[in-house]
Amino acid sequence: MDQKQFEDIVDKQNPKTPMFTNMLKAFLVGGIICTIGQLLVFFYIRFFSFTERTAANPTAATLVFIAMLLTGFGYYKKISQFAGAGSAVPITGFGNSVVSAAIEHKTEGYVLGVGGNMFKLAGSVIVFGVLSAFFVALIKTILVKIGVVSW
Amino acid sequence: MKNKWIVILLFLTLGACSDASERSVYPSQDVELEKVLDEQDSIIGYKSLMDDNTLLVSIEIPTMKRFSKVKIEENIKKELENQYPNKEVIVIDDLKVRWEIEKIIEKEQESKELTKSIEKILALSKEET
Amino acid sequence: MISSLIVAFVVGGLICVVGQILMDGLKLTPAHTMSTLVVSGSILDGFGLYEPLIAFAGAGATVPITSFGNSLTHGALAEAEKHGLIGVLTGMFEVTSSGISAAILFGIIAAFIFQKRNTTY
Amino acid sequence: MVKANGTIQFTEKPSIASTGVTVGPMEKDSPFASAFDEILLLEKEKNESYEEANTRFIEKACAITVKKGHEKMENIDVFIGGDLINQLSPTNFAARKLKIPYLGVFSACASSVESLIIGSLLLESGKASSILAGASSHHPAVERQFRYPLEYGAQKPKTAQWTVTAAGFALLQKQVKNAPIITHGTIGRVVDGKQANPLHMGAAMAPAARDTIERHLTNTNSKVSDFDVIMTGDLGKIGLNILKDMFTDEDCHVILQDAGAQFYGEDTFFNAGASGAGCSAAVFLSHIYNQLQNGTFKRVLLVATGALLSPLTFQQGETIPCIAHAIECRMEKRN
Repeated sequence: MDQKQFEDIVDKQNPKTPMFTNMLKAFLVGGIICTIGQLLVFFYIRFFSFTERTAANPTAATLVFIAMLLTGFGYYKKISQFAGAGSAVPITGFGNSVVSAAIEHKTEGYVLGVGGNMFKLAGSVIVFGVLSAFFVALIKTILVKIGVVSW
Repeated sequence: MKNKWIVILLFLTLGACSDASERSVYPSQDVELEKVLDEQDSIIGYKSLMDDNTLLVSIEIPTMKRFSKVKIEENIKKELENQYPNKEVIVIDDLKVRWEIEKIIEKEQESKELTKSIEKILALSKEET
Repeated sequence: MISSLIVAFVVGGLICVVGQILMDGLKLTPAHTMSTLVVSGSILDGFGLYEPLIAFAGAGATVPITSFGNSLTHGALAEAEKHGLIGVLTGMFEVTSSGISAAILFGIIAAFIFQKRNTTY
Repeated sequence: MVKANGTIQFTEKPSIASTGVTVGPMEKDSPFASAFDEILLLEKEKNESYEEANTRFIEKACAITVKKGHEKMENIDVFIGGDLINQLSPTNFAARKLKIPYLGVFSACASSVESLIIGSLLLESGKASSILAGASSHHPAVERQFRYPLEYGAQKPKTAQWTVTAAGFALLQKQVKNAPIITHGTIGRVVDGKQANPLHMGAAMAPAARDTIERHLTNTNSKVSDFDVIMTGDLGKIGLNILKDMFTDEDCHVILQDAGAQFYGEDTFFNAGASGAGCSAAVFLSHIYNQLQNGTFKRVLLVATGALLSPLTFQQGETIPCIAHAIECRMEKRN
């Protein structure tokens, strides 16, 4: 029983992940969350002084609030077991990762536990967002200075 | 429990706005402006306000053409600037601006009040965050 | 009005499908998938492709995490236009702050409010 | 031919006088539920951390074991236990309350059989007369340490296994009448099947289980068909199929079983089945123990499998090395 034989057995026994149904579910749930986001955009435009461009900010905050409620009452992990990326990609997924880490480390105290671990999952999103934004903006600014590209 | 709240919200927002592709110019004696705006094939509706030194036009771009929203706004702005050289022309495709202009048209505001509300809308549209 | 909802549904769904492909196809962990999407959001903004997508899809493009990368880059570029290279640093969080501050605020509030739960089905 | 000893024959007949198994709320629908001693309906009380809850499970299981064995806690010579939490803190805090000499053991989900082997060795050496040995695991406490926070929405693949909330302990004494006897113990070797996916433990642990079973068979020159059942700890449904494929002759596929695969029955909520030290401890020391006592099984081989990864080694890009300890139990004819 060498390594090659063992790996063939493992591949044979591995259940194939249902790619298509997962993608369909992710599409549905992701679509629904974005539609709710669009409704919130209309809501903020209608009742508050936000334009289409700036309405995205309060919408993001509201969706994170909804994610907090769903996470706190334990529904979010059920949704994401069904939806997968559909519930992780929208901003609610980001909110869920922060809220779940915060609730999780409550027993270790608020400063060390919650404070220290809150961005355990979401931190990489912010770090790589800033890093990529910096390089993209840097490269584009230099290109514009050389005159290759326009703003 | 949760989706009841969403359904209410859905009706709320849909009911609030009036028919989408309306065309209106205020104060309405400027036929020329209407002619220019009707020629534009890339928009399906417009609402505009004009006072002595600014011309504010809110346009409505059909969904499929919204990718080139910025280009369409610039073309119409250029065209209107030739038409009204002494006026500051602003062309925006924004739901909020359109609804605000609708309100102003309904209230038939006159000169001084009209200018103040136009300033308010312009300040609103400049906001970034 | 209705068309914006449909477009938001479709575009939002498609971005989530991309996320699902990254997770299932390339066997990436959720954290890797999210970071990849944020980086691709900011690269798209570098090419000026993301803003038209937001104009077209509305919340369909601003709700997914790719819009976080986009708004970071957008803020940096806007500031860089005014102040040159330094603007890249100063403008970074100019446009986007509500997502993160909301997450932090609601995270700590949740830690106060919610009790850790017993697992259920 | 695998030449490596590691199999110990116990001549002093260390036997399992009594056992105590406590499980959590999610385990009440398990096919083995009738065999469990107590089902605690709350994984965690009001202001109790998950680790403290794990301690509570251990204390209760030990109390039941000692009571069923008609012993008093002070008479127990050594308490041997283990769990999956960092530095065995739940078992340490349980030992603090039991106030008897304590040996903490860790080999991930194989700790249950490891503590039984060490207990038998102590009895064999004649230096102790009654031992309390076993292991436990606690789903929320393990989940937050090894994988993600509990409420985090990560989609579990089909190969993922559900850590059991359970504690299983046994009272080991010499030559107890009408009690199953531990005749042999095989200490496992660390085997690395070059598997790196922490959500597919079955594949990682299968080679270790096979290595220990084969060594046990050659060292005791017996065949698979000599046993009523060879039950592995927590390979899960997929891991069990992999193990069966590694044993070429078909007839042994009936004898090869897995506690994790059967623990939650056919409920797809648990994907590939159960895992955790509590899974092997609970099933071996309740279901199998009863079958031995009522004579259905005469000779069984219990192989607890453990994956020796840590949250850090996974992030450092390491593969998952695994180990499997085994004990052979026999039930002599009633005399």
